[in-house]
Amino acid sequence: MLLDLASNLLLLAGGFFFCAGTVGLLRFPDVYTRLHALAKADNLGLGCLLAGLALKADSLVQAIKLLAIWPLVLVASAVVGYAIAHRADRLGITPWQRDDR
Amino acid sequence: MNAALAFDTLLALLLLWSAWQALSTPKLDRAVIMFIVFGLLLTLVWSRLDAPDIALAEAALGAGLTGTLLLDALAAFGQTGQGAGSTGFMTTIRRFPTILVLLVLLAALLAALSNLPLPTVNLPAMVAQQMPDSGVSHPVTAVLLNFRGYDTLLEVAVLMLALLGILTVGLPVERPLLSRNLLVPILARYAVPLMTLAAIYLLWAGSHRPGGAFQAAAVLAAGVVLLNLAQVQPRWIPGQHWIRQLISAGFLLFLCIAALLLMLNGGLLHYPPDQAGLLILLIESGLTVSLAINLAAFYLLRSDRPEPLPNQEDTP
Amino acid sequence: MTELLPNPLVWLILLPLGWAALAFWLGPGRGRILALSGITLQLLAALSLAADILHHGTVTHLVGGWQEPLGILLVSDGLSAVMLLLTQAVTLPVAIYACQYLNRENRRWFWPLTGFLLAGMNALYLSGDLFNLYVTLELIGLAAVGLVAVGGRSEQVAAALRYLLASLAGSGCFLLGVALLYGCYGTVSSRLLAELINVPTPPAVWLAAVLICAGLFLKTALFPLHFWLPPAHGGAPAPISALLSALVVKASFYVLLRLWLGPFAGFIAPLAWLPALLGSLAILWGSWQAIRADRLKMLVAYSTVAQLGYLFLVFPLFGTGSMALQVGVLQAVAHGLAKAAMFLAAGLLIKAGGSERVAGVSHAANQLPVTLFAFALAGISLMGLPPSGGFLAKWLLIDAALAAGQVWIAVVAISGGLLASVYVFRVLLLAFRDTEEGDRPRPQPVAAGMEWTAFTLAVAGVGLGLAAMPLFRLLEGVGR
Amino acid sequence: MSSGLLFAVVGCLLFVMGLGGIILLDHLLRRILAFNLLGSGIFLVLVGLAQRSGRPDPVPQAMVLTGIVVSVAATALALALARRHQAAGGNTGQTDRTSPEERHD
Repeated sequence: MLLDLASNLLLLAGGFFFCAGTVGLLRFPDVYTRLHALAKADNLGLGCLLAGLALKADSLVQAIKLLAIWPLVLVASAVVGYAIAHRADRLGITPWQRDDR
Repeated sequence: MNAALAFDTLLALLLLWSAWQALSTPKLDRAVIMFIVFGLLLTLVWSRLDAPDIALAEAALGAGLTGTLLLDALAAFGQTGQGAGSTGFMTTIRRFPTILVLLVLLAALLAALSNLPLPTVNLPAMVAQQMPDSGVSHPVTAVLLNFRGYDTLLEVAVLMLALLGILTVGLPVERPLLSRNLLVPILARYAVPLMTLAAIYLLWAGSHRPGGAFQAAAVLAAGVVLLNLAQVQPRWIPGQHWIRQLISAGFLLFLCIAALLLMLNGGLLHYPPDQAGLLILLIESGLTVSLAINLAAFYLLRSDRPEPLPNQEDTP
Repeated sequence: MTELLPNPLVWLILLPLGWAALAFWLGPGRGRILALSGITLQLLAALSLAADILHHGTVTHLVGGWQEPLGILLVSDGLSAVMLLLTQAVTLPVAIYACQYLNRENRRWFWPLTGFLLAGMNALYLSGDLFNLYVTLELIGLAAVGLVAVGGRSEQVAAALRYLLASLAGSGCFLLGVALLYGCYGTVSSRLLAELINVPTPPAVWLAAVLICAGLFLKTALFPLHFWLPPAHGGAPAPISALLSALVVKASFYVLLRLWLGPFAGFIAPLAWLPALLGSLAILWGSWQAIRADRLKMLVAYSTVAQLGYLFLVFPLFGTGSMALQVGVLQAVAHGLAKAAMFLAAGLLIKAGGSERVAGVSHAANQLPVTLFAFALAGISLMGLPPSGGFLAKWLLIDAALAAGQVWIAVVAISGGLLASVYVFRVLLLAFRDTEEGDRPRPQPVAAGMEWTAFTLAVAGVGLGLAAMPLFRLLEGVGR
Repeated sequence: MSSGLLFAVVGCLLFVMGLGGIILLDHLLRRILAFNLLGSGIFLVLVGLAQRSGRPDPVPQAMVLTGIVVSVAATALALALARRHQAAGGNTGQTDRTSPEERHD
């Protein structure tokens, strides 16, 4: 009962963070800030989602498999985020500043 | 049930949208990205259709490897030929008959689907009935390597043929698109051992659950490509004999087992039920290595100069 | 012979796969001896299979020991035996010719590509399963594309690419048709489908048949879907052109014939005028393009477009009690032998004359009499002059068309023969013309062995007209 | 409507889109993309129709696995040919469109 409640709360939180990340992707002004939104919010959302699902899992092995996804995605998103930012920097895209609106 | 169908409809619309974008967006790089998005959405579709094996293959091959090859080609093409095609008035007129035929075809297809007789033969039931004699307990693997193993034999030959074609024309070497990324080697250091482990697991799991030689080979191939991106593994050149030899070895193993069974049992790929499981695992292990190298070679094998010919011909 | 080699039909598939993979293992330029001995063994296997069929009727083999529809059935009757014999019999002389003709660069991956091509064709002729047919079509398609690109010149790569896209679109249409059939009946076994499909035919099955036929028309280069053929067949090195023109296009035609007479027989007959009409246009258009072709090999390639048209003329004659099937197969075999000979001869004429243009053949009469004779003999078969195989095929076609009251088919067949004589004589007249010594490149010597392989094939094409009886005996009972 | 049938319909749309792309588009890379869409469409029809009653069917699933591998192989070959064509100075957009008759001389 309590487990179910916790799981549902985690799933909801995960959904919220994903939405926030997507809003950030759509509304933020430049590539660096968008990357920031994706890497932070979506990864947190994914973590919540996986934790929530792991609580619902039938067996311990299944729960561990679900949780093992997270570090893999974290590493991958760190590398990809760095790659995109690096490339953007090479192409001479300067980070957005509040005052040059 | 309704929620599921609503989700499927949304997925279907997204899939069609990404496909349309891949064909019609004016920028070539955007088109390739949209195609990769299409591949990922398609992976979701396959899992919605209860086809995890295809989902794995689509993610690894359809979206993954094909996407890599396309991005690589994009670097070579640059942005030449921007635009979805010249859309002058005369071209539109010339294309009109084709478009009309296509629309008629579409209408006919949809009409045909709306009024389809129920299948007469219940093949899934036959598969289920013969599963105990197939040597494995996962139906897709049973079809792929036992009931229709002959298709698989020919299909491996198709992969080798594609590589032969590539070797024939050679793949020009261009300056790599990627600038040196410090994090990729670190990723590779952790990911490649894990990927190897995952490949072995997939190969072993194939006998009783989704997985098998093709998925395992795709993961291994992706690992090799990652090593190349991390600048650990240099590009392959056609003169490296082991590449060719390993690729043909896996295929020849399959062929030898087929020929031996033919001579002993009098039937092509006719496994004795007791040894079927073992033989299938043996074939799949050989195929995994062969296919992995073959798939990786699509990306890695580069040369401006074709493979040097031997000095002597194989004349007696 | 059956005792020496049990299951010849399976070995016809395994042997080329084996030597192709071994040749790939050995490396670039290797595998000639493997290939030649492999093809010889395949020829023996095909002969033994044909003998089996003559004595015992249709031969089948359950792959994996599984019954249809679970497993795949390999099946061989007279029709597939004829095609298998043609395939091995044409490949052997072409392979011998290729040993001398291809330079080292072009020979790099020739043997493994040819081996896989042969495996694909043999597997196709033996397959009784529609999805398996799709895999064999892809095998043939990719092998053929690789062979077209063997030369590596820019226009060859372009031709290969165009060929590949056309071939993929064709097999895509085919596979969608197969998918629809599976959706309707739950099986892809050709034999079961033939039993299951009955009238009234559901629209999905009609559509499947149309898609499959359209895909196969594209792969057989039926006018107006022939656009990919001339650059591919005309641009490749001569022995490869010979394989592609004589054999590869026949494979998809065979599938069409099988399906037309098998699963689709019950309902598709009212559409038979369409392939015949397109075939007639192909004869006229292809011949016209051959007459005005500038390069010798393009002339021969357009002649293929025209001669393929004849294959489609027989479709309205099925079911009229005539020898329509025999006529179609005889035409396929006669064209296979004659066209292989003609491409091989053309390759030598080009090599000797040093020019790809039709005009480059002048003086050939003095220089390469055997080759020119082979070219002329092949031309006789294409024109349909007695006693060649082409003559017999065209004669029987006209006979059957008149018996069925389809006079227009007879008219097209006769005018096609006349047009063929125009482009063949155009080459022959030039070859006998004397030009000034100074205005042409120095003649290159050509090995005699190559001349004689071309000559053998040409003689076989002519001799077929005298020895067609065994072929007809094999075809007895097919499609009934 | 089952999701099998739904995706079969999507497959038909993708097939027509892909076929149109192969015929009508100019750029080689896009035509290769179109071929992949066409292939995916066929695979969806194959599995979707067979599973329209909602029951998984391993036979078309295995066929699609075969098909995906074949289409990856074909794509790799097509890309290699296209790149060689481009490296040889061929125009990726237009050369492929001229009629054979114009290109011989």
